Amino acid sequence: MDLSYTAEEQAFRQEVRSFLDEKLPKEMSDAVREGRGLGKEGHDRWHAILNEQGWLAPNWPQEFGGCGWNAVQRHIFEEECCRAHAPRIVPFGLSMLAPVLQKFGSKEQQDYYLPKILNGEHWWCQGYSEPGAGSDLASLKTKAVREGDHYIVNGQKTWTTLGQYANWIFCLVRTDPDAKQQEGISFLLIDMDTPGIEVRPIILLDGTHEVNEVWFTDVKVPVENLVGEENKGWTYAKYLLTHERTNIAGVGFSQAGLDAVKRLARSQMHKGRPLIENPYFAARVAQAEIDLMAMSTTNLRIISAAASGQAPGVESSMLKVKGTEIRQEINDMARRAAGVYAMPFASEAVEGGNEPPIGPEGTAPVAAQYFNNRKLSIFGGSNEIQKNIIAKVKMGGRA
Amino acid sequence: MDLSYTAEEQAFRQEVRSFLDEKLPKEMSDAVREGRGLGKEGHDRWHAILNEQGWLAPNWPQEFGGCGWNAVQRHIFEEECCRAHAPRIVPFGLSMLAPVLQKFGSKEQQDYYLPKILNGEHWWCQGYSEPGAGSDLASLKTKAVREGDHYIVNGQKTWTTLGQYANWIFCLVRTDPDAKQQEGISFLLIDMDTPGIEVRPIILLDGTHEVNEVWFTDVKVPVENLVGEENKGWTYAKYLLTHERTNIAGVGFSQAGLDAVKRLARSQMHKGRPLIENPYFAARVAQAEIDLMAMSTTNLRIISAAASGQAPGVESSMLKVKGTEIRQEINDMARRAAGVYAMPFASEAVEGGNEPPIGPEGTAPVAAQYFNNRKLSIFGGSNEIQKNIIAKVKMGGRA
Amino acid sequence: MNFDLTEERQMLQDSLRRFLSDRYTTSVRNEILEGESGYSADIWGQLAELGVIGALFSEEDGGFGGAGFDISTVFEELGRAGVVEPLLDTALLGGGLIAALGNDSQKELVEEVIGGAVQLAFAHGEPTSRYETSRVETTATVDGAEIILKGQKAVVVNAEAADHLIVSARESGDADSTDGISLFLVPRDTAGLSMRGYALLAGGRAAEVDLDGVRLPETARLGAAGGAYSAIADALARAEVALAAETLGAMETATELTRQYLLTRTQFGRPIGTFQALQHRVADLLIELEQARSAVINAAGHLEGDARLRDLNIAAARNLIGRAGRLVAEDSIQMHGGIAMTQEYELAHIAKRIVMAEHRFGDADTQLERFLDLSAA
Amino acid sequence: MNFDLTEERQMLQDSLRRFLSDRYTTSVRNEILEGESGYSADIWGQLAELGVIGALFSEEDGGFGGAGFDISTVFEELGRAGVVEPLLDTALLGGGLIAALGNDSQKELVEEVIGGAVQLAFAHGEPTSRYETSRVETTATVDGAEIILKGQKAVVVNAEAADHLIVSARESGDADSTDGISLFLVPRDTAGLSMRGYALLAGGRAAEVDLDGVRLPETARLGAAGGAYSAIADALARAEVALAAETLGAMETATELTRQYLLTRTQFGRPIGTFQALQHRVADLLIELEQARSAVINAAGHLEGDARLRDLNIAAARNLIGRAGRLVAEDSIQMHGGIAMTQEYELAHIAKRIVMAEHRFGDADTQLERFLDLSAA
Repeated sequence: MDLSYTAEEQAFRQEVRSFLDEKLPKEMSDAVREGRGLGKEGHDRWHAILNEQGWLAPNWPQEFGGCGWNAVQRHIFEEECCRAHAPRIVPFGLSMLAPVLQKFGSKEQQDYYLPKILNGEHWWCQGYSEPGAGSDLASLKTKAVREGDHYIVNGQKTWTTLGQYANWIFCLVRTDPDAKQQEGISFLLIDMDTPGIEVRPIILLDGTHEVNEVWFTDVKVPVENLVGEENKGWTYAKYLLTHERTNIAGVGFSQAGLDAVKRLARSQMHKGRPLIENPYFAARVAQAEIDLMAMSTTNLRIISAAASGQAPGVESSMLKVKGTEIRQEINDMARRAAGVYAMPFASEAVEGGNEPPIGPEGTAPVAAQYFNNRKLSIFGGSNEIQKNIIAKVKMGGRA
Repeated sequence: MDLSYTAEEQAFRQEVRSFLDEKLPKEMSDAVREGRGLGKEGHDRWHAILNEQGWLAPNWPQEFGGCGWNAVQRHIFEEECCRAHAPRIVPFGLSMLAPVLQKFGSKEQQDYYLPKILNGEHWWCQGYSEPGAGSDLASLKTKAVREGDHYIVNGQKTWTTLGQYANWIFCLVRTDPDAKQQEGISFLLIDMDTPGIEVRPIILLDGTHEVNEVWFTDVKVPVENLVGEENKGWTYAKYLLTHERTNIAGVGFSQAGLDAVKRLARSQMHKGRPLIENPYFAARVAQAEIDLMAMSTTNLRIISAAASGQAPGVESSMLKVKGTEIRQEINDMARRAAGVYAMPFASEAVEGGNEPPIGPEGTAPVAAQYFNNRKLSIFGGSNEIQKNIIAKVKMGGRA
Repeated sequence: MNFDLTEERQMLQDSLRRFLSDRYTTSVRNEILEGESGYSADIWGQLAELGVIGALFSEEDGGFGGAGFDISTVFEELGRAGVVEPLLDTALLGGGLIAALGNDSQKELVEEVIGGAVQLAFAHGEPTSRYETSRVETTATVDGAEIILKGQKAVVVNAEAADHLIVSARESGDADSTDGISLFLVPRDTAGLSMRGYALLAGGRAAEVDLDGVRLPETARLGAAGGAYSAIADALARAEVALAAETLGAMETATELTRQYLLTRTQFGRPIGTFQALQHRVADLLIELEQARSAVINAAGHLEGDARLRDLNIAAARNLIGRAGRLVAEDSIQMHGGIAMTQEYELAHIAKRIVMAEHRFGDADTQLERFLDLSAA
Repeated sequence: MNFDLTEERQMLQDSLRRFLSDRYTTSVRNEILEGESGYSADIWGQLAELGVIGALFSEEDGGFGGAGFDISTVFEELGRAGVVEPLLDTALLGGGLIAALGNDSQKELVEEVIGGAVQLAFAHGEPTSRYETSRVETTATVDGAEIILKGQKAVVVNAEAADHLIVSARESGDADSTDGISLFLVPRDTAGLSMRGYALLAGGRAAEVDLDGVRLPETARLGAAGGAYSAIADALARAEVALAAETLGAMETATELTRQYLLTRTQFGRPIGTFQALQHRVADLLIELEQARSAVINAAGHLEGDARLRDLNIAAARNLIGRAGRLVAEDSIQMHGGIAMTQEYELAHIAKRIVMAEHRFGDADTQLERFLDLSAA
């Protein structure tokens, strides 16, 4: 057992830190720290900066343009990006679709799509969830019927994050209506400019436009956009979901969030003393910090095991649950810290805008973030689903 | 709405208080306050004092020797008894068996058994639970086979509280082995002196002998000891369980417990100040007190509704869950307050004995009580069973 | 002891519940949320006509209620329907303060409030006062027959719509002394008074108010100079009972929506309400709901008595409801899943009302501290 | 970074686990619990032979381990099996203090400890010191070539069995000053030393120790006069890592017993482990178990470094394990039902070990305060 990083790992951390110091635009890190959105342009810009450095695709094999980092290096990179308030890399093309194409896509698909993910030409979004399906993905209803060398797609997807910026969508569609639930599903790549596609915004409870419905009416998709084999899409979908789980613990986000809470609680006065000195608030912060210290080590244990070739199993479900609980607890503390100034509806502060936010520095976005991040325990496999998985594995398949 | 007691109710409270001042022996209230057991003699003595006053059976109809009190008066009586650290009235004969006999027993049974419950000649215990049955009472296996004018009883009962003091036991037995689970059960009264009965102690995790196993080997029970009809015992059992639920909230116990915690925390020093002034300990006490204030009103609401003729429904399950949670939380605070002096195994302090207890006043029994009272959420219908009941009623029978 | 509503209150409850369930639908309310004024003048007028505002005032003040259980009855219903109309600000705080301190001429406004003709706002909190009710740094200086107000007021709910603001200002004493605070009735268009308005996350609107040498006649003062604190404390006590009851009502709706959703929504081929893990969580919510209901009864029932006991029961209720409310809001969203994350869904609004109520007059931790202080007193 | 045990520790873990699972069965342990001495001399000898005691000392001190991960490896196994033998008191505290402060002649005892031939107890806490490690009111007065000890020591674990007590006493300074505390090696049969022994709720024995003018030669002092506090703090740090690891082990057993029970026990016609509400609670326990495991790794891994960072990680681990341990103990009992309430059932003992560990060196609240103090430092 050794809790310290090797000299090489420390040097790598230094390299990442220097890069971020130099290349991360200040207005961008300010926006992230203050909880403001970046818009498409912001995301594109950061994407391009990373691509130029060759650090855009840490999880890709080097043959496809990945960085060749091991799990610990990827962790260090993520940790430093969070600490520096770098924007989150939009994951749909890079972390979700790309691994599927790299494993199951044809050579032609790999050659065509992967470079366009890196150079930003394609902005991907996901077409997994459907209304009424929730965590029960396999019950999806959007169907694709083969007609000649096209599929005709009809149906509706939902919870499509940043679909308003995307020009491509990867979709799970039902190609065999008679097969049992998880069979008869295929994995299709669809150009969002195809006629018959309509993107409708969903406004979340904090007033943000971050997810969408995507409607398909007789949308013609060339058969060469099928990934792998017809009716085998469920296999690829599960593979994708496993990869979605990287950085599932969100340690870096929690650490940055906790720092922000402390900053806010140092400046907010409560009965004539900084709030951070109030024993009840201090206890909340300390317990979250203690929980996070432990979870961070659990995360490193799993990363370290992965680095030595062990596949993460049920541990990623445990990290998902604990990680989201901690992040949500931190969001709760932040709203408490803001006091009465949690009340304003600061959607402009979140989405960008010119008026200065209401209230002292750091208070404007916290209540909205508290509500927005209720999604953490719902989306990406709800925490209840994760507990079902844990029980199934640990209770000897009796679940 | 009116939260205050009527003048009559206040006068009644005064009457109860005067009685307790005068008649409750000090050594008895000291023992209760210090968490020491009373032994059979102590219980018998208090029982006789109450019987002499005519206050032994608050929940009996007056025709059988009850006090004729309404629900609010009974609540006041219980509250004052807890406040004065009066011993708990052993409920098996008075509160559990008697209502069954009063409703379903024959005139002969009523005339024979009820006076002996009041005068203390019969000490009853319960023969409901069986090993392996737990909360699933209906799966019981003890069987009674009719032979002439006797039943021959074979089987085993468990968790028989204070069975070591009892000379009679009421039992659920299976009289029709072919009937479905809840059918084929009968309700028998059995003299513990009958040959073939063996009582074996179960020592609980805090070292106390409070429950027992009762083994039956070819025990001959006269048929006139059958209550009601053969194979209809489940009906009587359910009726009994409903009556077991009186004072289910345990408000008086919690109030007395909270007072004890405060006393202890005022005398224990933590970093040079009384523990009660420590913000974290104070917060625990305050939250329990706040929860108890609310639960106490819920309890009164239900009592008040019962007094005006409404039958308590799912509310008693809610009270059971919340009431036991609060009591267990208070036990947890008490053990915290005791600090290192929670560590001694003070079984002699609990069961009575001559050596003075280890540690400052009030610390000796707290850890044992903490462990002992884990039973509160297990016995009498576990809290999980209560939640099933709540869900069944409130989720439209879908549970 | 008696836990039944009086016949009058039962009728008020019934008629208000019926009115809101007929007229204050999700779509009507969502339109109000998008609107400019933060509330619906139409709904306001009808509430006044129904007698809902009058129920919050005593007969002496021209109403026909005003007791703790009147307030809790009305606000529980408002909470159930997620009403954002500013009854707490215009009636309980604004109207209540004028009724308590005003002279006969000032008190004419109360009648207009009851009739639904006037909107008020209580400009009391300041940018650094957080939840401290006696912390007032805004100054009132006598200048001949005039008074000059200088200072900033923070998150003044309903300020933009208010015809008059009731502004607290200090005439003497330290920044957090209870002595020396006065109240002034300030017409919104008074020179020197400016504001920056904004929507609130849970509905309604508020403003940051700037008092840049606002000149008022001495007759604008409510009550004696420097002696307003006790009336402020009384009004806030009434407002906190109202807020606790409102949150209770919202918790009832959240739990009921969840219960209904679980019975109808299917997943993996069965209603999700048949999954035991969710059933037990609903049972937990129902148990907390009963706790919250009792806490509101305790607070409302002690509103008219001894001030320490009143505040102790209020702090207890608000602490309990702060904790239980968070559980109900978060678990209701969680058990619904994605649908509850969308702005237009009823639960989203209800959950925001529940959680954001903690930010008026002190969150659960602040109430716990207050309970401890009062227990020690 | 590396989270694998070294080969040596892996071997130690394997052999200790095998030994305990073969020899330290529930019935063997329950007999020990009923016994007079609080532990089994037979088991003790075999643990010494297995090298378990030696693993807790550095090579310099005659052992072959002594690092944080040696301690955590050993005590996690002891915890899994619910071992009540006084390794913490005799080896880590007693032996550790002699190794740290003793002169060559005194240090001969360490060898005997490692060989299993000697029992020790650390008589440090006092009736009013609670969890404060520097609060020592027992006095040591020099009288010619002798030292006189006067005072009371509270809940001295293993005192009756100990051949020597290591007694802390104050030679100078205020009652809670870290300066001025000395340690003395006191043979148990020394005149003036008396004790009242008793069993502990979670197994083992302790005593209230009275020092009524105990006269010792000056050579009984360990280290410099008044300078023992830092060694005490080091020894307590090692003991807290041990206790955290022991509790982790006990939590593993509690969770595993529960998991197994739920799979085999049937109710309402099916294994109760198929009820989803219970499945989710087991999942919660497993999640907390991973948290506890990481907290122990953090504490053990920082045992040799900077003292503030060491204590911060220890306080964090003990706070987390205090909270998680209570959850695991209570929920394991609850999910078992009645059977877990009986003294003879394995879980009953394990649950008591978990909960009562909070009462040595500070419960979760006390550890939280300590974490906050260290964070601010």
